[in-house]
This record gives sequence, structure tokens and C-alpha cells, in this order.
Amino acid sequence: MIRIENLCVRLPDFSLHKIDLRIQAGEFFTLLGPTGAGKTVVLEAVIGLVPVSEGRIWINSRDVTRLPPEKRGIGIVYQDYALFPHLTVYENIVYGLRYHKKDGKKTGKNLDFIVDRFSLRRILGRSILNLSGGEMQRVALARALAVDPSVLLLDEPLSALDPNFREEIREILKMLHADTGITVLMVTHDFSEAQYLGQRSAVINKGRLEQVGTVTEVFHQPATPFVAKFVGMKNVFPAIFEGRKAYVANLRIELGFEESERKKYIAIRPEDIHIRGDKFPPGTPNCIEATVSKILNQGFYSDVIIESAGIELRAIISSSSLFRMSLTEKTRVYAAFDTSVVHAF
Amino acid sequence: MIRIENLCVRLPDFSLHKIDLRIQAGEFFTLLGPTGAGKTVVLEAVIGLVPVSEGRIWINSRDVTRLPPEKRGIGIVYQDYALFPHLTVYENIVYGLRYHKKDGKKTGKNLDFIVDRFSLRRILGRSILNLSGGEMQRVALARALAVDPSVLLLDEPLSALDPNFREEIREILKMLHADTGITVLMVTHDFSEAQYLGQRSAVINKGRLEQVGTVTEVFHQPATPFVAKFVGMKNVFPAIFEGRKAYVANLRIELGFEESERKKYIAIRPEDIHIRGDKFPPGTPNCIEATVSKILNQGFYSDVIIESAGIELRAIISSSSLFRMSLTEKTRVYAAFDTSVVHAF
Amino acid sequence: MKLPNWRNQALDPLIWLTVSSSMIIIAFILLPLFEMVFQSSLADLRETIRDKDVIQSIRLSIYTSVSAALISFLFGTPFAYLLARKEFAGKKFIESIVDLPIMIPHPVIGIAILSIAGKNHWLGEIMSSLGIRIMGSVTGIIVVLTFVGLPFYVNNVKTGFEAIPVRLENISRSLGASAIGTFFRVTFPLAWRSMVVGMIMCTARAISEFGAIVIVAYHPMIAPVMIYQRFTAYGLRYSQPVAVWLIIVCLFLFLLLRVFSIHKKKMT
Amino acid sequence: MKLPNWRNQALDPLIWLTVSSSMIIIAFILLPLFEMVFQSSLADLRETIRDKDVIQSIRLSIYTSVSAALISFLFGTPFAYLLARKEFAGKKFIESIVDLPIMIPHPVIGIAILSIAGKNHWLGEIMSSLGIRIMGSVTGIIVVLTFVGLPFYVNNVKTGFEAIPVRLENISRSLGASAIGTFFRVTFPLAWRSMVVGMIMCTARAISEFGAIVIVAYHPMIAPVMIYQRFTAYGLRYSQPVAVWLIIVCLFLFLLLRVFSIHKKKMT
Repeated sequence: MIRIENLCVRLPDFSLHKIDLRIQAGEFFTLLGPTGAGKTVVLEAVIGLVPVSEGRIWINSRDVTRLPPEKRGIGIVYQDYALFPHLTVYENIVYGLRYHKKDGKKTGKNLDFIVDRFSLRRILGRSILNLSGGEMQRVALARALAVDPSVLLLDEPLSALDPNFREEIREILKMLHADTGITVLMVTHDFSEAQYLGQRSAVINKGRLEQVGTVTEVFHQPATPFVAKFVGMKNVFPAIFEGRKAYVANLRIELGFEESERKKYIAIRPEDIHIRGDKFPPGTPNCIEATVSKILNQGFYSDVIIESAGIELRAIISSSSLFRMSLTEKTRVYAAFDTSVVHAF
Repeated sequence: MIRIENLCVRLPDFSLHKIDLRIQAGEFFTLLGPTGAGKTVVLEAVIGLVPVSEGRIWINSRDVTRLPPEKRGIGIVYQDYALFPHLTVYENIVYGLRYHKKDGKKTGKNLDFIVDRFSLRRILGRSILNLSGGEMQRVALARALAVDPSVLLLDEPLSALDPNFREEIREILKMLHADTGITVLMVTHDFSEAQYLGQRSAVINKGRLEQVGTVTEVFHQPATPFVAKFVGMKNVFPAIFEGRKAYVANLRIELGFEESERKKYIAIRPEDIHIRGDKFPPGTPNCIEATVSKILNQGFYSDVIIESAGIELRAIISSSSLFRMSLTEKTRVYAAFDTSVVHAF
Repeated sequence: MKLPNWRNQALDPLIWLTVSSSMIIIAFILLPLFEMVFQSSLADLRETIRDKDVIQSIRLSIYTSVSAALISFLFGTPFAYLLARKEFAGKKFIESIVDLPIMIPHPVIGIAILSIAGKNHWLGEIMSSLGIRIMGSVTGIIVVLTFVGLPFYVNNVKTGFEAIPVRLENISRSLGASAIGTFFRVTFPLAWRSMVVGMIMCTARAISEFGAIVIVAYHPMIAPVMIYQRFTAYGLRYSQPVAVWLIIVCLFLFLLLRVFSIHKKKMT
Repeated sequence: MKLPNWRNQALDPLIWLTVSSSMIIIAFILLPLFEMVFQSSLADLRETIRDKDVIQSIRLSIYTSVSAALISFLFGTPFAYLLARKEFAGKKFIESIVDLPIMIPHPVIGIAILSIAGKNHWLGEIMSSLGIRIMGSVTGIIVVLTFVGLPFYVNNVKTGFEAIPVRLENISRSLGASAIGTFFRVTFPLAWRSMVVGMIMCTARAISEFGAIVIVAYHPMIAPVMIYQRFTAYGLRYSQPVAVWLIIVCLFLFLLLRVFSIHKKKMT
């Protein structure tokens, strides 16, 4: 269990403001945010590497705020592996064992298990200088887990990897968490990693928490415009709410049910906006006539930006539909989105 | 017009082997390849910065193989802009003008046009140290075009840019080519850029050309397994051809028409493989029963790897279909692909 | 000096070890210099600077050191460019040779230079027939100071050239500038700061030289020789004021160096 | 020396400018050294090395220089670590102070050190009451050589520490090692090469010093002083063989330095 209570950190060019998080025992928690949002500073505060100016940190109900890093019992894995270059794979893995004795015996009894778990037996004697990215990250994980930490912190563990190794390590992380039930706090800027691995998630921006919730909540019900954009709701607009309707400038949007007038924004995912060359059947809600203003080929799909009543909406269609509809810039199209996909907040 | 004839370059740790390319006047040609394939070496040979050990290079019917770079009349724009940091925007743009006089007059008469074209008038007096990436790349383009080069070389001009600026510069390149009809040779590792901008394309790998053709040809009819994988045909298998059928190990694949028995491979794009939970209607060609072996969430879509008769096929389905079908690993599914999507080569 | 922002209380033993060693080192460097400066009374300093011999020696020191820097600039700049831009067999070896003068004991440098300046050597003979004298001459001093100062110039300017992306030069060529034109319009404007820094470092190294000079040219007297002569002839108290004046010149160079180095970093 | 692989014929004028300046510089550095070595006959060299005074002086040079390097190691290592790892107000200033000894004229260094060693100074008094003598003693030589050599050690080791990612130290802490344990199990094994290189550079700088030593301790004679004394007393030919022997020691250090520097680069 990790509890971060009102954490404030002031660095010369960055501050964390009152971060408050409770990560349950056995949870796989992801902390999301763009580069420079403060994700790593949170991790370093938990490990004990940055001075905490306010607030407290508990690990398994023990207040560790003033403990040095070596007394906290935290495993950490960095994006760039951070393996000791002067040691072999085996020496890296057993590095921490001498500091962890229980009842006079080293805790290394699960060493064999870990080595096999990460398929490292064959490369135990190798220098770490000749390993692939995937092997390095497996060694880094094994090293962190060998000392049996109470929690595991992962600092963008997949970012530096080639796509192939990324899949491999992602699988290993998922399996590892399922098997051992260790508490994991993973930091990432990639929402799809959180979707694949995480149970609950927090989004941080400019040193402040924007939202905490399950991955599904964050994905479908972002709490702020920043989170909405971050999870891919490219269409975020300030809106005025009136009963079951919302107004974005002159555009009237029908809602599934009555929303509080205190809400301020609506957001729609680009893949939820359907585009057709001909009119939608009568009665289709939120059907608008628009002009294509830009098409951006992204490989398997294209971003289509359409403009209606001065408002730009972004939709996604597959490259084959694009071809079939022979869309180009300036084409008049019809767009529609269901009332259920309009998120108000 | 650029003609590269049997170009061989031998560097200490890399060689180009008999590169042969003809780029027509006014063409937008893209040279594709992964990092380290030799794309930039080709460009540097055209500019005159690497020693050519064999072969010749013509620019507009003039053999420039032995000319120094400054006599070749080539404009170049690099990925990292390579602006002169000690000069202002204006000084950067007019840098080359003094060397280009025609009939005693500088060729800068189109300078105003270029400045407006790239919307640089407002920042002409600025130091280049405070520009955004998009502005820097616009200045680099303006500088290259100010001297009215006969051909324009682009070395991954979009790679270093933020996605927003990438779209902007991509539009500018497209418009620029449409307006001026300048011959462009662009090097990139991103196939979607070639699709968006290029007319013809060549694919290079390990210093050798793998294929030359229109972008559509390269995309739909790759000539080698390397090109097939490069353009996203993730399913490439060696096959034995027999009339209108091909055998990949024990898997029989029906073809649209009779293929020559001298062909060696088949390739299928992952988005052309359809997956369903229930059987396809009888008569559907290439319908197979398979097991899901892996699902990789990629955000808007997922890669689904299915296995049948010992062969792994990769398909793409949208995240919403994935959810609807509640696919997980080990699920039995049915997959089908049309005979027309099977590419034999 | 504000104490460093220690991240963790548990570092205590390390704090005291590092901070105390640091204090000792700083005191070790500063204390002798301060003492020397403060033991010379203002009256002594004023009187010394009115002494024609002293002024003459400091002037000669500056003149010869700056000459060495200018010679290093002339010959060292193309050499540094070669080392920065081209790969060739034996490059590592050449780079080692450039560093040699830093490693050779100072009197040995003087003796080595005299070895080729004598009349029993062909080079010495050529020079003497041209009326060039090394031993006991200003020329000799400049030769020695160039020998000791050149490596500082070359190494610094080499690094300066290396920091300029080759692509800028390529672009300039593609825009129509010749190789030489490119050098003067792109490379030089971007590298001149490192040249200035290199020349200051060369001057500073040259002005501090004594061991090689005292062999090649006791007369005419440069400032370090003058200090030595006063010390041996009249003792510590009479050499201190001259030393203080020379240190002021050096500190001025040092300040100049810092100013240019910091500007250089801002540029890139 | 193979000629560089020139990429383009059009570079001709530049080729000749750079290659000829480079040749001149290399000749300028190598010629005096070669001449000095070859003007000494083997018989002279053999005789010189049998001379007890010469052996004594070279031994003393090595002993005092290595002592200076060891002292630099002891005090300089924590200092370099502080400079590499911590940010604090006045850091730039402290770094400037470390460079000071490089810039100060050598006889001035000697005079500055004597300024605090005399009996009219409290430090000198403390030392003399402890029986420590600076003037004309081995202690004095070591103090001077440490003064001139320390900056080379500190700057080099600082760079070495900076090259080690802080994350490795963080990981070690998170695995249970204390700050000191981390230093010995991670930082030191990764930095020891830069320490060796720093100590060699410090030794090399110290062994070449003359100007400061000749002020503080003409006797006991270190090798550079011995060379100077032979030169003034008997002339060039009698000082050359001693110089050659000293150069051999220096070249050995130089070689050692190259070996360790190259290995270091391979590691990272």
C-alpha cells in the first residue's frame, strides 16, 4: 500500500502541489501525464530522492517521509534500465540481497524463481553491455524484485524499448502482477499502457492531480479538459447546458439525459463521430452538415477535420472508408454522433 | 530532373550498391527506408558531400558527379533545420543570394513571394534561437528556395517536428510542390508521408534498392518481403503456388487468379483480415478457424494475433469491435480474407 | 558560500567528509595568495610599479605572451580545423603530439629549444645566417611561450569547431558558397568565441611560464624572471610586490576568460 | 601519417593551408625534442644515469609528484564528488578557484606559499612549532606540487563522476545500500579509471614544475632543478642527458595516461 498525503515538493524550476493518492495493496496503479508534468518527481519523492517540503508518505502503513531510500523497501525500475555496467547479469540481480536478511537468512530463496520467471538463466554470466533492450529490462525487473520489496515503482518501463520488446515486457508486467500481487505504481505518458495494465489511474499535469479513478472512468469520463484531450477526446468545447441540450456557440447538441447546468464542457471522442456522404435517416440525433477542412492520413486510419457553424470537429475513419467515400478537402459531408457518446463535465 | 546511375559509395562502415534512379522533372519522389538503410548517403552523394566511388549523377542533364556542392544548384532541407544560429531569419533566407546572379541581377526577385508564401514576414528580424519547430522548418525551406535551385532535397523534413507542426509543414510541402513544380527528392522512414506527398517512391534497405514504383504500387504490390513488411503487410509468408492456390505450410490459400509458379511469397495486410466470433457464410473464400494468441491494444485499434495450423496471422480490429466481441486470448474465432487482398510476389 | 541543498538527512557522514575536504582545498589555494597580496603594503606596491625595470618586465611578459597567442592563432586554427573535421590514420597520434608540451618539464623545454638553436645545428645555422637569435632574445622568449601555449589554443579551438554541426557547412555549400567562403561566413562567426577563449588560455599559460624561459633567456627579463631575480637577490619581501602586480594581470586574463566562456555556453 | 580522405577536389587551397600549418606545428613540437634526445650520446646517457646526484634527483621528483597525486586523491575525490553531484549557490565561483593555480605564474606560486610559511605568519609559526619546515624541505616541495597538480585531478575526476548516471546510485539506495555503501559498490568502481587518469595527470603536471620549486626549495634538488643547475654551471651539453632521462619518465607517464584514457572511453 502506498499513501501519499498532501505531498508538496519545491524544486528550483518545478513544484508539486498537494498530491494526494492512496494506492491499495496489490493494486496496479498508473500515474499518467505528459512529459514534464511531474510524474517522475512523485516517484522520486516516494523513493526518497527529492526533499519533501510538505505532506507525508506511507508505505504499508509505515510513515517513510523522513527515512533514507535504503530503509523504505521500494523496488524501482527505470525506463533506461539503469543496470550497473560493471557487474554481470547475476551480480546485478543479487546486488541488494546482502542488505536483506530475515531471521539471519538472506531473502534470496526466491532468486531461482525470479531468474526462471524472467528467463534469465541462460544469460546470468553475461556482461550487461551486450544485452538487448528486452533483456536489460528483464534484468532490471529481476534486480528490483530479488530483494522482495513491498511496492514496485515503474518509471516509464516501456518507453525506451523497441515495439517488439515493449509487447514482451508489457506481458511480463501483467503476468508478474497477476502472480505475485505486488503493489505497483507505474508512471507513463502513454494511455494505452494504462489501459492494458492498470486498474486505477491518476492524471497529473503541471504538478497537480487532474483526476483519479479507474482506467475506464478516466477514459470515458474525464474530469477536466486536459484529461479529456489526454485520453484522446480530441473534441472538447466549452458549452452552455440547458436541460437535455448543450450549446457550443451556435451548435445545439442533444444529450442523453438532463445535465446539471453547472457543468461547463462537452467532449466527444473522434471515433464516435460518424461521417457519411449522404443524409442520415431522419430522427438521427446530433446530425450536422459540415465541410471537410483537412484530412490527415495516419496509416491505417485518417483524421478528418470537419467544420460546421464555425466549429471544428475531428473524426476518425478507416483509410478504406476514406477511399470508398472519396473524401477530399472541401467535400460536403454529414456527420452524426449518438447522444450517449457526448460526455459532459 | 535527377538521374542517379549505378551509384556506389564506400564508407568505412557502410556501402551503397549500384543505386539507379531517375527522378523526372517536376516529380515529388520519396526515398523510403528504415534508419541506417543508406537514405541520407544517397542524398549526400547527390549534394556532393560523400566521395562517389562508381557511377554518375546528373542534375537537369548536367553531369555533376565531379562538381563541388556549390556548383550543383541543389537546395537541401534537413530534419534538424540546420539554420545558421548567428544570423537572423532574414539573413538566413538571403544567405545564398549573393552567389546567384543572373544577367547581373540577383535572383532574389522572388524573395518577397517566398517570404509571404511561408508566412515569414512577421518574424524576418527575429533571431532563429526563439523560433518554434514549424517556423524553423519554414525558414529552412525558404532559405533553400530563395536561390532558385533546380532540385530540392528533403532529408526527413517532418521527423523532428511536433505532430501539429508536422501537419503544417506537410501541407506547405504539398502546396509548394503543386505551385512551383520543382523536382523534389524526399527521404523518409515514414510510409504515410510518402503516401501523402509522393508520386513515385523507392525503397532502400542496407544500401540496395528494393523497389521503385508509384506509391500505390509499392503499397499494394511490394516486390520483396522487406518492402511488404515495411509498408505494413505484417503477414508475409513463403508459399508454394499451384494454379489459383498457394500453400503456406499446411494452410491453403485461394487466389483471385492463377499466379506464376515462380512467385515465392504471399502477403496480406492485417486490416484485410476479418475476424468474427461465428462462422462466415458458406462460400466465403479463405475462411479459417483460429485461436487468438495475443491481443495488443494500440489505442484506437488493437492488433489481434491469431494462430491456425501453426501459422500466426496478424489482424487489426477497432477497439470497439474488440469490446463487442469480448475477445480474449485463447478465444476460438473465425477469420476470412478476400482473394483480392492476397498479394503474391 | 551557501551550503548545498542536501537531499537527505542520512547523508550526514558524507556531508562532513566532502564539505571539510572542500573547505581545506579552497583554503589551501586561496590562503597563500591572499597572504601574499596583503603582506605587500600599498606603499610597496606603488613604489614597485614606478620602478622602470618592473614595468619593462611586465610589458615584455604581456607582449611576448600575446605574440605567442597570435602565432598560435595563425598556425593553430587550420590545424584545429583539420583535427575537428577530418578522420585520418594516425589522428590519435597527432593529437598526442599536441599534448606533449603540457607534459614536458619546463627546463627541459628550454634545453630542447636551445638544442636546435645552437650553431652546431643546421636550423640554428640557418637562423643565425638570417640574423635570428634565440638565446637571450625576445624572439627566443616568443618561441618558448608559443611552445608551451600552443596546445591550449589548439585543443580549445578544436572543441569549438567540433561543436559546429557539419550540416551548417553543407547547407552553406549547397547555397553556393565555396569552402573558403563557408569558413568565413559560417564556421568563423560560430567559432570565434572559442578562438578568443583559446587565445586567452594560451596567453595565460605563456605569461605564467618561467622554467623554460630562465634557460633560454634570462635577459631580457620577463616578469616571472624578474620576480625570481628579486627573490634570490633581495629576498621574499622584495619579490612580493612584483608578484602581486603580475597576479593582477593574470586575474584580469582569468576574468576575461570566464566572461567569454560563459557567453560561449549561452550561444550553443 | 596518411593524408586525410578529402571529400572534394575543390577543397585544394584549404588542403594546403591546413596540411602545411599542421606539419609546421608538428615539426615545431617534435624537432627540439628529437634533437635534444639525439644530441646526447649513449655514453653520456649511461654515465649520467650512474651519477648518484642525478638518480637521487629523479627519484625525489617521482616521490614528491606521486605524493602530490596521493594527497590530491585523498582531498580532491570528495571535493570532485561534491562539484559533480550537488548544485549550490557559488558553485561557479568555487570552480573558478580550483582553476586558479593553473593561471598563476610559477615563481609567484612559490612566493605565495612562502608568504604563509614564514615565522611572521601564524600558520608558519604553528608549522614551525610542529617541526614542519616548508622552505628547502621535501615537505615544501610536496606542498608546491600539490598546489599545481590538484586542479588537474579535481577537474578530471569531476568529469568522471558526472559521467555516472545518478540513477545508478538511486537504484543502489533503493536496493538497500547506504550512501557510503553505494559510493564504494557503484560510484567508485565506475569512477576509478578517471581517478587513475586524474592522478597521472596530476603527477605529470607536478613532475614538470620548476618555477615554484626553485623559489621554495632549491635543495633538496628535484630533477628540473638539477637540470637547471647543470645548465647554469656547466652549459647545455651537460644538462641534456639529465633532461633526456627526465623526459623518458614523463613519456612513460604520458603513455600510461593514453592507455587509461582509451580504456575509459571504451567502458562508457
